[in-house]
Amino acid sequence: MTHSIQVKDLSLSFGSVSVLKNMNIDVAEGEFIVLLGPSGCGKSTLLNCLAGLLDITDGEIWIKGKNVTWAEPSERGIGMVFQSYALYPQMTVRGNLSFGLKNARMPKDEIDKRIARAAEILQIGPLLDRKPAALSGGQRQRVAIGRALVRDVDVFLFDEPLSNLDAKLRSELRVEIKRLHSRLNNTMVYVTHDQIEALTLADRIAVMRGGIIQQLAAPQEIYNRPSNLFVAGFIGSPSMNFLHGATVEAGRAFQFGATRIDLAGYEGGAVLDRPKAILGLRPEHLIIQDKPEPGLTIPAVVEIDEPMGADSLVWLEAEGGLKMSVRVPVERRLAAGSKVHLKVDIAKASIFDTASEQRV
Amino acid sequence: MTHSIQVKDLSLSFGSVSVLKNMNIDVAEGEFIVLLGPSGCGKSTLLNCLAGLLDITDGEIWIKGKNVTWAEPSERGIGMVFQSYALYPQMTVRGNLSFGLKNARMPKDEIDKRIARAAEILQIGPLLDRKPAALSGGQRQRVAIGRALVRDVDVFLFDEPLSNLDAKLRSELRVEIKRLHSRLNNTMVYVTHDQIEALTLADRIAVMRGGIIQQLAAPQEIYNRPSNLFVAGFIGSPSMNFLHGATVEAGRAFQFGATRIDLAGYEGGAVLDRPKAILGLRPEHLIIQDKPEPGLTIPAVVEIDEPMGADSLVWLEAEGGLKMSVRVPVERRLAAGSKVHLKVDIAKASIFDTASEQRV
Amino acid sequence: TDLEVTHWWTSGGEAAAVAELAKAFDASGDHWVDGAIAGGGDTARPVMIARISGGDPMGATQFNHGQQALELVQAGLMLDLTDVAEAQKWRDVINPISLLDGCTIDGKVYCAPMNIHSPEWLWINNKIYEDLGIPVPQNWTEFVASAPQVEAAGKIPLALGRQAWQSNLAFNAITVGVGGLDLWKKVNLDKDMDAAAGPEMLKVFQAAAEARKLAAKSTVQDWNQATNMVINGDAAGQIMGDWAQGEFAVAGKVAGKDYTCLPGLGLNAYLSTGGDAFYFPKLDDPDKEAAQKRLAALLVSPEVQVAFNLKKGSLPIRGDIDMSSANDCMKKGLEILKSGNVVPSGDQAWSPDVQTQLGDMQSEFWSGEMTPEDAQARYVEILKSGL
Amino acid sequence: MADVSMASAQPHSVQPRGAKPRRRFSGSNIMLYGVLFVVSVYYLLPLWVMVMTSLKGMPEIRMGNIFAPPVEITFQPWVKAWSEACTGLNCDGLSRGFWNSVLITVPSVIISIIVASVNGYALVNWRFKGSEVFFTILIFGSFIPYQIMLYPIVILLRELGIYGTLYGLILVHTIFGMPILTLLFRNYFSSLPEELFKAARVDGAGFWRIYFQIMVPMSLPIFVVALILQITGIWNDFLFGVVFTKPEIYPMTVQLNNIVNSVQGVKEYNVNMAATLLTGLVPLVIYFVSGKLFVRGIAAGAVKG
Amino acid sequence: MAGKPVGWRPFRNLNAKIAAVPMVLTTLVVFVGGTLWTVLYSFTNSKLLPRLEFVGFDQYRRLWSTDLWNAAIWNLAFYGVMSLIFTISMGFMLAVLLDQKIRFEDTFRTIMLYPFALSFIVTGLVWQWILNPEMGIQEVVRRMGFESFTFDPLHNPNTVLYGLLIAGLWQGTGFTMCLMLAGLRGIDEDIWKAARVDGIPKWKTYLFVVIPMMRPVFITTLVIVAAGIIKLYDLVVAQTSGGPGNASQVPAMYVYRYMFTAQNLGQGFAASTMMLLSVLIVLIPWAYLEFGGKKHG
Ligand SMILES: Nc1ncnc2c1ncn2[C@@H]1O[C@H](COP(=O)(O)OP(=O)(O)OP(=O)(O)O)[C@@H](O)[C@H]1O
Ligand SMILES: Nc1ncnc2c1ncn2[C@@H]1O[C@H](COP(=O)(O)OP(=O)(O)OP(=O)(O)O)[C@@H](O)[C@H]1O
Ligand SMILES: [Mg+2]
Ligand SMILES: [Mg+2]
Repeated sequence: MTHSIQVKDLSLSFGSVSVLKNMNIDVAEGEFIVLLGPSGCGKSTLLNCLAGLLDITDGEIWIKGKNVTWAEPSERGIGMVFQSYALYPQMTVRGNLSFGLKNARMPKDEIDKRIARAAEILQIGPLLDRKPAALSGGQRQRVAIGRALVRDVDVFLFDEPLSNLDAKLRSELRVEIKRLHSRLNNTMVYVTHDQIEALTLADRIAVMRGGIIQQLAAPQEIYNRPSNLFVAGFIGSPSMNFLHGATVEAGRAFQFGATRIDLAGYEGGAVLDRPKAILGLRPEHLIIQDKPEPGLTIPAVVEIDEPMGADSLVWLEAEGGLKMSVRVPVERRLAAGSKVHLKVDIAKASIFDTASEQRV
Repeated sequence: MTHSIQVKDLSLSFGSVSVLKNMNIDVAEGEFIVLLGPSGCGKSTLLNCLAGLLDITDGEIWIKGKNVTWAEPSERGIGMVFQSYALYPQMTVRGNLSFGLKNARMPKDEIDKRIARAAEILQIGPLLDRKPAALSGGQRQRVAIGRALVRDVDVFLFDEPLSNLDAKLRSELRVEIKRLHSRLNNTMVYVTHDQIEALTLADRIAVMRGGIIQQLAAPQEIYNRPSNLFVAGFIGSPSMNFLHGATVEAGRAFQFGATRIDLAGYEGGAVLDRPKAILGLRPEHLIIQDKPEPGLTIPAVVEIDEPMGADSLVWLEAEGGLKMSVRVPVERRLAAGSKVHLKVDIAKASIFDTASEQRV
Repeated sequence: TDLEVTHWWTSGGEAAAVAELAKAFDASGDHWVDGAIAGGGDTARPVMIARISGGDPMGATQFNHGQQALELVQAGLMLDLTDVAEAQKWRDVINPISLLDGCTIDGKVYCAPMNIHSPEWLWINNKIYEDLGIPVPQNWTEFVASAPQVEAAGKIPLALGRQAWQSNLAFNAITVGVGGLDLWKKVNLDKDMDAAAGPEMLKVFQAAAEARKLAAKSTVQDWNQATNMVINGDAAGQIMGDWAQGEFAVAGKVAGKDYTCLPGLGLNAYLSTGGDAFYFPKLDDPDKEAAQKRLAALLVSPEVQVAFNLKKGSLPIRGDIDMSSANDCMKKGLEILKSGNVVPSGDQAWSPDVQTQLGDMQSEFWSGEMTPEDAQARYVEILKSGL
Repeated sequence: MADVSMASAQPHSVQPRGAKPRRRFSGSNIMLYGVLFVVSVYYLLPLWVMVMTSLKGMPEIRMGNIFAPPVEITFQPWVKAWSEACTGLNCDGLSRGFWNSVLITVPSVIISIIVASVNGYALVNWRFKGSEVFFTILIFGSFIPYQIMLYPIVILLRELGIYGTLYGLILVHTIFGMPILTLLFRNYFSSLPEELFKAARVDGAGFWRIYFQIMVPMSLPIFVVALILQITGIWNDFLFGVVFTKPEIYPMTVQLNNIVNSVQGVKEYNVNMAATLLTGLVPLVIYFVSGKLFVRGIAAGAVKG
Repeated sequence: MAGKPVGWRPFRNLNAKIAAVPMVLTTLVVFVGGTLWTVLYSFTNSKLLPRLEFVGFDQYRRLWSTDLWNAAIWNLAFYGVMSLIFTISMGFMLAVLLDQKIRFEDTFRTIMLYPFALSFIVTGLVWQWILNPEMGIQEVVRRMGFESFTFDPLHNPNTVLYGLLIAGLWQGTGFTMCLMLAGLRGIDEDIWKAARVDGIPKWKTYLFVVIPMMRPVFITTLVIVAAGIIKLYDLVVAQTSGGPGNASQVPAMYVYRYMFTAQNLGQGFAASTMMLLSVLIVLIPWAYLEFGGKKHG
């Protein structure tokens, strides 16, 4: 595996505010990395550092085996797609695509060839002589990608390229980007705060928080084995249900109020006895049933159910007023106030240490 | 059932542009109606007409049995919550809540009582002396609701109250609004273009397009029996799969390229033979299997699969280059290029006439 | 050679007089580039000084001689005209000689005096008095006495332009007229502050306060607008310098018949003489320098003096020329000059700083309600600051 | 209104239906337009006076009131103001000043706008250490009364050897136009999406290329505002025009002052008014023509949270 | 250039630095240099030409004991306060009027804005004529039969400042109105709707909701207007020349007068330094509000 991007000990501060803290990331050739995190966690900042649009405070950035820490953006072999697309409004699509090439004094026929190729890949041939104002959101997005494409770069950087679009278009373009990636096989770094995008697109997801990478792993790994409480809570909608309790019996059971849940079959490290621990259960890993099974179910009362088309979300209240959500098929309607029992699939659960917030 | 809101033959034009066309809606007391539709279809316009913020061109509006067509907004017994919340920025929360009441010369202790009640319902007691700038998005939203609440109105109007928030907060507040509704039991009219909101909140959804109501029905009805092609395509994410073909054999089968699908069990009207018809299949109503079953399956090739946490979306290409999507459990991984067969659940399918676009 | 000449002579009579200068200069093959700046000396001088000290000097420029250009000379920015003065024997022809002394610094001559301003004149419209059927006043006292009747006829007794220097001028005229020459000399030449604070001076202030009442309804700004009020018969009289005569002349009025002029306000036939002079900034160009000297010589020459002063209505700086064509008023002035009843003007006695402060104070006095006592106290204070 | 219809006591009460009836001449409307009319009179009065007076002959001015329209229209005052009025010996009216003003205004406007826009651009997109400090000082500079700077500028120009030349005046206008223009451009450029700038940098465009090819084409409104402000400002300037020039290059305002203040005999109000109008004509025309763009640009550049 | 970053790299973005040279030079040489120069020489007894003969605070002592200066300061203070109050309130009210979805908005706006295109010289002259009792408003009203009508603000020391105000407002309110209008248009439509639903009358909405929301616009306007007031000069020169007496003298005139007419540069510099000080008094709180609190993007 060759490294496409290496970030070594990268730090960045704005004045006294430290925004990125000692980051290390290796991105393999052709990999699709998604940077995911809440607003203000430094995703765009990191991307801008990679692009050379921000001067870093410390560390090194290598792209394709070259140290580009101090290189100009245009010399790094990267292309960038922005949230607002940042198309030059006064130029036609062709002008937008050729602007960078002309700057590099590329011969005219080579420019034409590249534009033709990009137009073909992105199917924007008929739009070449329009101005951005005359394009739809999706078309603009394609032109923005095209601008990176014609420059024949090794690395594509995307900064929330879909977040300005409505839900429908977003899901369509998501698929298109995925297709493009499988076709071009470029390295892509993609910033988003939409977890569906992250989960569907990424080879690996880097979950960030406060300028620090919390977990960098494949989507399913992150979804199923979040390395800490933050990642667990951040990924998944609705959020994972967190039960605050303790692990007892030398780590063989989880005690939550009057309920005790067997931990046999838990996939993780040594659980041990912890006076304060958190059991995390995703809504789709709970099954609603009428009968209790000791050590396997949690009693709860139905509050509201939310049908969402394909499935339905049931909100319940468990012991101690804890709100929990469970995903059920849409056909299953539950009356508010009915008493039920939630069966836990312990193999898909996560246990966190309350103090360190790390998964055990 | 008493009528809370009646809209009779309502039309509205801006100059020569007709935005709302001859609308008729009856809303029952305590009902939660969601207006759903693409941008620019007239949702906000309709809401503003109900609120008295726009003068209608023709028709009548009745609220609580009174003709309020010409009444001032403040006299209609409505409260409104805006997308941007429109809180008065320089007043404290208490000031925001009491401004309208003071203006109506309500006695001081009555004002205090109402604010206390609203604060209790919305749990904003500790925020009463803060200014809006010092509140989080969710808190602002509650204050905006509170402003309607203290006025003790019969009808709440919401104009995309959640669309400025991030996904996480949105889903939390959605549940809160639902709880509020079940507690207050007011009539609510809620504008959104987010179908999840519509599906989860509404007692009935009015799907609008170009100033005309396409379908006004309960969410499951709209989801499962969309009255026309537009509603079918608009609701559901990813979109319903549409197969363009013909109904044959006196309406007993659907012919799509070389594939023929049995229509036995279809829930709808008389299918008849139509040379041009469309079969609509939701992604979760298809099952991927290896073996064909004549009359029941559609052959297809896997293109991409998108794991989305709880489940996975598989994109396939069927006969004639038709892109289709199928929802599968996330554990099921399918290699790109593998040939599969999609089993149709015809009881949950919809057939549309190509010309009229109506469901048959 | 082109020479740019800046000055603030823009009223009708003045402009006609300047035309004479230009004509004479152009006749010698040079070219007079006129750089008139309207709005009076207070507006024009800053521009001139800024240009000279800014390194873009004009060929020649008007100043009131005295201390206005002193520092420019001291800074070596002005051309030394001593050779011209000697060649033309200025010391012999210029009368009164104090005019040339005003141009002389450390024994060198730096300016060419142009004319004599004698500010202390009272100008009276005869027709008003004829209409009223009373004799035309022959001095300030009579003028004041007749004022109530003038007022009763709906006329303004005394026209006064509302600019600081005009108030100052009126006050000085009253000083010489009412207070007398000795008082004037004591205060302004000997700088005797006791005299300035004394009872005689107070009388002057009281007289000025009286004059203030007469001028209360006069609201014009420019001096020539005030003169016009007299010419048109809106006002009975005006205290103004000899240059006012140019306006009467332009309006076609005849001295003695249509209007009366009373030097020294008719009380003391003395004139304080200041005047205009031309200074020549140093230009690093021998051609221009030669032209500057030609102009300097020309300005003092008898022909030009006659032509210029007849048009402007001011008095010439040399006593050896024929002014027979001068009118009544000018002749009065010439006589006083001949008799030697002259004193140098305030421009020569006090620095511009003091002059400005006096002007500010006077304009406040003339338009406000300041008592003569207060005014005198302020007056003394200002003079002291200039000692 | 609704109540009226509810109370069916009224014989021909109709159900409210359709558009709410509006009276065309409601009390508030009469108030509104009344106030606007009065205000307009206040604003238009001086213009009316100027135009009317400039079209009258002197006798009529002496007789009539300044607000009355002329009985007999004469364009003589305009002719005189333009080409005959005298200052000292120069009797070519405003015409000379007009061309001087053009000569002064055109280069001054162009240069000051170029300098200020490049500055604003550098301040927004190419921040360097201390740039904010300089900017703050510059803003302070815009509030310094000109009189304070007058003498130092005289010295500066003298040392540069351009005192009394057109260059000197252009420099002065550029310097004093810089603060407010830079502020305008800075605010405007910072309202443009920063991503565009970043995109251009990724595309390999340098400082000047981004400025000319990306920024300038997108900044028409603010250039219009700057243009209007500078043209009127420089055209109307009196102080610098009189202090830093000489008679050959006196701008029109100085010429106007000379004409108005060179009273020869009676004040010729008609000529003065004509001269005043002529002097104000250029900025007035510019405002009337591009006022709308100006307002829009102000909204984009000046009023920013 | 590889490896660890070095803090200061003078040649990075060289073009940007070159482009900033005019600004840096202007600020350093003209604004900072010129100001320091003026302050320095205010401690000398320079007369016609600047001379470094220091006299300590003499010039300031004399300045503050001069009636004219004190009068000028008071005149300016009075004019300034009135002008601020009226420019801003009138500007706002006009903007509100224009914001009522009226017909001919463009026309009215142009009418209000055009005086801004005219110089103070022109403004001063025109209003001098209109207010002139012999031919202006007074005369016209008298001719209509009100013989005893008196309206002669410019020649009465007690009213002359109002005369200036009439002209100053005429020239400046249009621009203020534009700024205010831009501010009004920037206010969220929904706020208006919310107030209507709350049943708040329009005037109350303006007073209690809109005006507080427009604080930044008011501050910007305040600073622009205040800066203009301190510079007030041309208008006075053209309209009253500081008269009658010294009733409409302003500091800028004092500075000009003493620097050039009185040939007492030291005094003029001292006066201008005091003006600068007053500018700082206006500006520093503003700069603190603008730049101190939040960082500008
Ligand atoms: N120029 C700057 N000066 C100071 N702080 C900055 C600057 N740019 C960004 N920051 C801060 O750095 C942090 C990270 O910002 P960044 O834009 O990278 O967040 P983000 O993760 O992209 O958020 P979002 O999802 O909202 O785009 C934020 O707290 C922001 O306030
Ligand atoms: N004041 C107006 N004048 C003219 N046309 C208007 C006006 N307000 C709205 N429209 C038009 O009316 C149509 C409906 O607008 P409306 O705001 O109701 O849409 P919407 O459904 O709320 O859309 P969105 O989801 O974007 O809020 C749009 O086409 C819009 O352009
Ligand atoms: Mg970001
Ligand atoms: Mg809307």
